[in-house]
Amino acid sequence: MNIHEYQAKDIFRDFGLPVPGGKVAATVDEAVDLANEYGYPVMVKCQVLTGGRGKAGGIKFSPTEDDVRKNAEAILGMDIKGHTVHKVLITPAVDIESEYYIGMLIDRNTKRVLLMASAEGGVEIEQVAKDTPELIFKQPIDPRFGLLDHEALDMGMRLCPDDIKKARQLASAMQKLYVAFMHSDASLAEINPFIFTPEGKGHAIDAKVNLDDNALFRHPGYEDLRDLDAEDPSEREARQAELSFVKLEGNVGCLVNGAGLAMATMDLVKYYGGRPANFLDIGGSSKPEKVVNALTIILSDPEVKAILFNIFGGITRCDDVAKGIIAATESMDIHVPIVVRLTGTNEEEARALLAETDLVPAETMDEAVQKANELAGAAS
Amino acid sequence: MNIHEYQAKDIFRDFGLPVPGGKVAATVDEAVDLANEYGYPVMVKCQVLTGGRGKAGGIKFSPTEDDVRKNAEAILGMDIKGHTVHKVLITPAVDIESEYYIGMLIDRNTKRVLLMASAEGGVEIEQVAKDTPELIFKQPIDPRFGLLDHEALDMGMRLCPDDIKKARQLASAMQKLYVAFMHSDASLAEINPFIFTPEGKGHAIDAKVNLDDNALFRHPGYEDLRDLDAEDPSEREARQAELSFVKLEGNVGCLVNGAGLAMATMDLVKYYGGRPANFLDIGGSSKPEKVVNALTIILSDPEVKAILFNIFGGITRCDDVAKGIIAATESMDIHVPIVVRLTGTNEEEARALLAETDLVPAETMDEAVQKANELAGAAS
Amino acid sequence: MAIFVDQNTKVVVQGITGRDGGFHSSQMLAYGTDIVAGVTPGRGGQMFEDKVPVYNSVKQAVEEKGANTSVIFVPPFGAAGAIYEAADAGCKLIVCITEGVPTVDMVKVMPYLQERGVRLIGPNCPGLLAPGIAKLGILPTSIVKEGPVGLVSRSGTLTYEVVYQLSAAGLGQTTCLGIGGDPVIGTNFMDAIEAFNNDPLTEAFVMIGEIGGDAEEQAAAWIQENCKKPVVSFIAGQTAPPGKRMGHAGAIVSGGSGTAAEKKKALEAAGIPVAERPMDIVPALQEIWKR
Amino acid sequence: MAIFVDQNTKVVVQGITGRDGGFHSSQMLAYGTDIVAGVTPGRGGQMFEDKVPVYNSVKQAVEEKGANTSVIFVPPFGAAGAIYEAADAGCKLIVCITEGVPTVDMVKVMPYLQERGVRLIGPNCPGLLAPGIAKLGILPTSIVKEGPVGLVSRSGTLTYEVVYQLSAAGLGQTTCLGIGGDPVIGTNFMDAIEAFNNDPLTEAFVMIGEIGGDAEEQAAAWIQENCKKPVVSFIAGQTAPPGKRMGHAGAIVSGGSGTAAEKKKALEAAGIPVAERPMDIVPALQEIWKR
Repeated sequence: MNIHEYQAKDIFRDFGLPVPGGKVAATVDEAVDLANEYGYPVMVKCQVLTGGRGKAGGIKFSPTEDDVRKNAEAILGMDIKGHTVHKVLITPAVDIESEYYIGMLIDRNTKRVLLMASAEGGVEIEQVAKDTPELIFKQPIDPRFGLLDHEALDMGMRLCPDDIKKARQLASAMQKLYVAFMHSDASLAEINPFIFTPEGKGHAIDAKVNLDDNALFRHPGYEDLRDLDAEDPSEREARQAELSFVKLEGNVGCLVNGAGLAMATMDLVKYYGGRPANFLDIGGSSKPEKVVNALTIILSDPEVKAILFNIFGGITRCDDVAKGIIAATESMDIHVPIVVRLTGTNEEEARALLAETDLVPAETMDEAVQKANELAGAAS
Repeated sequence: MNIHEYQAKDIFRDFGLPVPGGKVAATVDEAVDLANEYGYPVMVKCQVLTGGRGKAGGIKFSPTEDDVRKNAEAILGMDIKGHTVHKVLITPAVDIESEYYIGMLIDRNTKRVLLMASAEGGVEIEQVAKDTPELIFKQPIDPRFGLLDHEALDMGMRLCPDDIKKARQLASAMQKLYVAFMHSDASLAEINPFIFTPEGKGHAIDAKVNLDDNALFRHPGYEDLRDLDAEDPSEREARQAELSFVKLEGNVGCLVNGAGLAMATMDLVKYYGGRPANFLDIGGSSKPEKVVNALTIILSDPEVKAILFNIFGGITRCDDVAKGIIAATESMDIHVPIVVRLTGTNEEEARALLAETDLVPAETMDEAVQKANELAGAAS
Repeated sequence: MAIFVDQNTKVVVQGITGRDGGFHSSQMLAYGTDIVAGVTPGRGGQMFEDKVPVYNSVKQAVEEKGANTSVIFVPPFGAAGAIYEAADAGCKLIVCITEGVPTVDMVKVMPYLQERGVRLIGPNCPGLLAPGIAKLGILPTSIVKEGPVGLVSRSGTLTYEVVYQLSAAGLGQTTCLGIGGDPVIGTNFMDAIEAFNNDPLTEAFVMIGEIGGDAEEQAAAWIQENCKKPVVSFIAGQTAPPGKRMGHAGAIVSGGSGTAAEKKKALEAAGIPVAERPMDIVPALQEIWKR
Repeated sequence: MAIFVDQNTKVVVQGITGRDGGFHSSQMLAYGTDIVAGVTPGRGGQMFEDKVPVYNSVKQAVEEKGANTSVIFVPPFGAAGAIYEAADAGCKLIVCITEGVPTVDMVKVMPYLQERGVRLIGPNCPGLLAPGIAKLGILPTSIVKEGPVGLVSRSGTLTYEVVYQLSAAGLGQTTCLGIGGDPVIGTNFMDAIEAFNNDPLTEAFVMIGEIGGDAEEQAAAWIQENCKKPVVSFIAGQTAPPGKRMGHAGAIVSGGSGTAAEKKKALEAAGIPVAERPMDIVPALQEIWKR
């Protein structure tokens, strides 16, 4: 789950990171009130779940009330890479003398949290990683001992070789970020930039946190951080129905059991010249109500012209799955053709059942995909 | 640092342990107000830093307002093993179906935190350890992984073999207690008893925590937990002067450098038939102001009839130490004899300096102790 | 012979009295897997299907029945705890089927396993099926066949699809292994490939990858350097949009890396054919294997 | 020969630019200890007394000067961190002089040291002095003398008192070791005694204990079982009241255990004479040693 800058900053504050004050406003008047409360200059920062906000004009230095009013007016409602700005963060502006990058993520290879830091702060770290990877320093963290003082200080001194006080502030921020990462079950946590003022005081002036969806159950409060407005309505509905769903720009709706098979099905739709409308993993069970939910979500997209079921019946028998699909489709009013491919235990019995319906049976994945593509193409 | 039950319970609550509500009262009226707020029955529990409070009559079940009034009146001001009761804890009384002991301490041998638990709760655990040690189960905790689920549950099931729900509550309490222990830098943390109500709900109804003095620097708030009234005034003064001091019931005041030598000096006073008035480690430096502080504390005890300096000058030269002692004693008005034994580098020069004063020099520790004992005996 | 299991594999199922644990334990037993015990705290003393004793702890299962392998079907919040317990009790192979385990839990448990020399498969995986020897997990037995091909995959049903085609083409398997789709998993491609390479009965193998991470790239480099057996591969997720988690927690293209195209390129550069479609896997294997 | 140190001991002093660290580094250098480097983060590039280079990290000191032993003089809040750093950099012996280190810090650091095969002495200890070889810590060199007696103690100045008497009686020392008075220490009596027992030059040794814990009892049992060399002992704190910390964090009689009387009893039961007074230690040793 991605969360907004202001929410990530709240988490960072809880773990003692030096984050300047700041609150969000949903209207221009609220923005002005907050700015007057903090005093000038302030920053007006769009809160959208995407990068490159500054380049898109979503972050503005605002030295006066008029500037706040003007900038908040411009930014609220702005579209940034398909994300509409509903809220702006008002935060005191600080003088910047130098900028650093501090980030942590799960490293699959070491199976540890990896600390990454660079003196190239304030720019897109992916670009730094591509152009000058030698400027990013890395330290895998042993979960048994945490980020040790000397490991953090070593990183701090790589970033600030000539200023031990700054190096210590960076080290301390890294250690706090690690504690925040572990306690919040993050999958990514970044401060970009961590800045020093001309007086040498460090601040985390931007914050990015991705939370591990698998761990939300133990952070009941985090569910409130989810920005429902930022989600595609169909993805939201799928999430609430506990379906793994991603919306795409195509016309062949896909219902598949298993994430790998679902991706392979999308790939095959494309291979045969079609356009998948979605990724959807319907999981192990094919109970009618689950199928109904999945179909409802897929059919809410008017672009969808054909539907493709690709189910590998492993332990669940195919005839049972067929019965579930038939029951579900019969309970709904569906105007697009549905291709069903069922392979595995009792697949012939399943096809016999499908033969008595309007559903289009297919024997193989390739056949099913080709049929669905054809039907979708014909309808478009 | 020992803290009161109610303070320990506050810490436990912060870490999610199931602790019934409760607040302290310093007067009978406050006690009654609190009881009325909680509803009856309540417990009235003396808050003193010693064990055996129940046996001494300091803990009373109070089913009515009259009982609270009567019991609070009796308990406030009561003397329990030399501790005066200044506060009582008012806490809702819960029905007890069964009682358990859960405790943690630093185990010197494994160099780990040791979890100890027993189904013999609600009684003095030292007695259980002595009479039926097989009824206390132990689990050293690997600090790299914490108290793992299966370790805690195994302990829970040893205590409650026939009730998995209770076993799980005990296990959860143990895991929370461990987190509390580590985060608060405890040296001892006990729940005795952890009880179950007839409905099967677990509660920590007593709490004991000792905090590591060495770690207080990182818990600034804990300094407020110190009960200044419960300390001997001279020990408090010594603590504030950063001297390691323990008051005893004797007449030979001892100023020694080093804890081991200080204990050995006390032992030797006793060996020669005297009575040491205190333990005092004056530490490495013998600056006059530190000596003045130490002397002031020792002389505040009217029982002290002679003072014994036993200093082994290792790296600090004895003549420097002698100068410090002379400067300190000359700046004060002291009416008891002072024996000074200085051994180590430049000890002869030191004795030459002492010879010009009223201070009584001694060459060996034995000689010094015998002289001090004699002088104290003559004065008594 | 197979990888990771053999005739001495004695299984304890953690969560045997749960719905999924019970169902799949029956299936494993039906395939002849030597399940010697089940574990559900508080259920000690019961019998599962009148033949498998249930204990309160893995320790008891190990002490009383000699279990050396655990298969875990417990809910996500208890999965890491179950892994610690199995490792502490002395199991040397642990297969964790549970989906939805927090990643931080896996980060923490990993050194515990390394210290004790324990192999973990999963979590969030279908487990392992060594035809004719044992099934540890949820792979359907109806589609497998004894034979010389090894198969390792990050996926579930896509694996079944490929196994089905292998068996249909007369190519039986030494071991079918689903390593799981989470970011942090106990056994990765490299471990499986090394084991297949060392297994005398495995003559060729198939590697089914997907977007996210760079385990396929690493495996490719290792294979090029060390492996003489024929290998073919498939990568799912060419059409996945960046930044979106495709079901599996680990299946995500992030910061432009972990794409299917990159993986395909690395595999082909290492001389490993990458099938365009699942149905191309078997022909591709037959072609390079000449069998 | 001595225990724990030898001619190859190359010392890095952590906190060399501090008041205590600087003072005692001078003393160690004056005794001929091979201090090859100092460490104070942010002070890298300086020289200590014009002869010892100061680095920003122990790693640099190890890499550039071959340090294999660290002596730590840093404030309590940084002491555990300094121990981790020294161990991580490859030091195999660490002497932590710092007083007042939180016990929980020591509990956490201990497995880190065990994993890396590092010996820690202390914290809150005077360290080690091997007459004629090296001084690692703060023991006064003026009182020691080369010879055949080993000495291990939980105390500081009481140790000096006994060393002074040994030297005065013509009994020189192989090694004088103060292990520290905290509850959790890296090297305890058993470790020291085993080392003295194995050291061919140590012919007899003295063990100075105090109230708290049961390290003396364990040592007594070990000596009775394994040690043929003459040993005498002394226990401080017979008059200490229960429940009060006597200066050292570890010197406390709690729950009726850890008393001087118990320790004395255990030692005597193991055939180890326990001196009544410090001045009785040397005569007691001379008596059983017949020398």
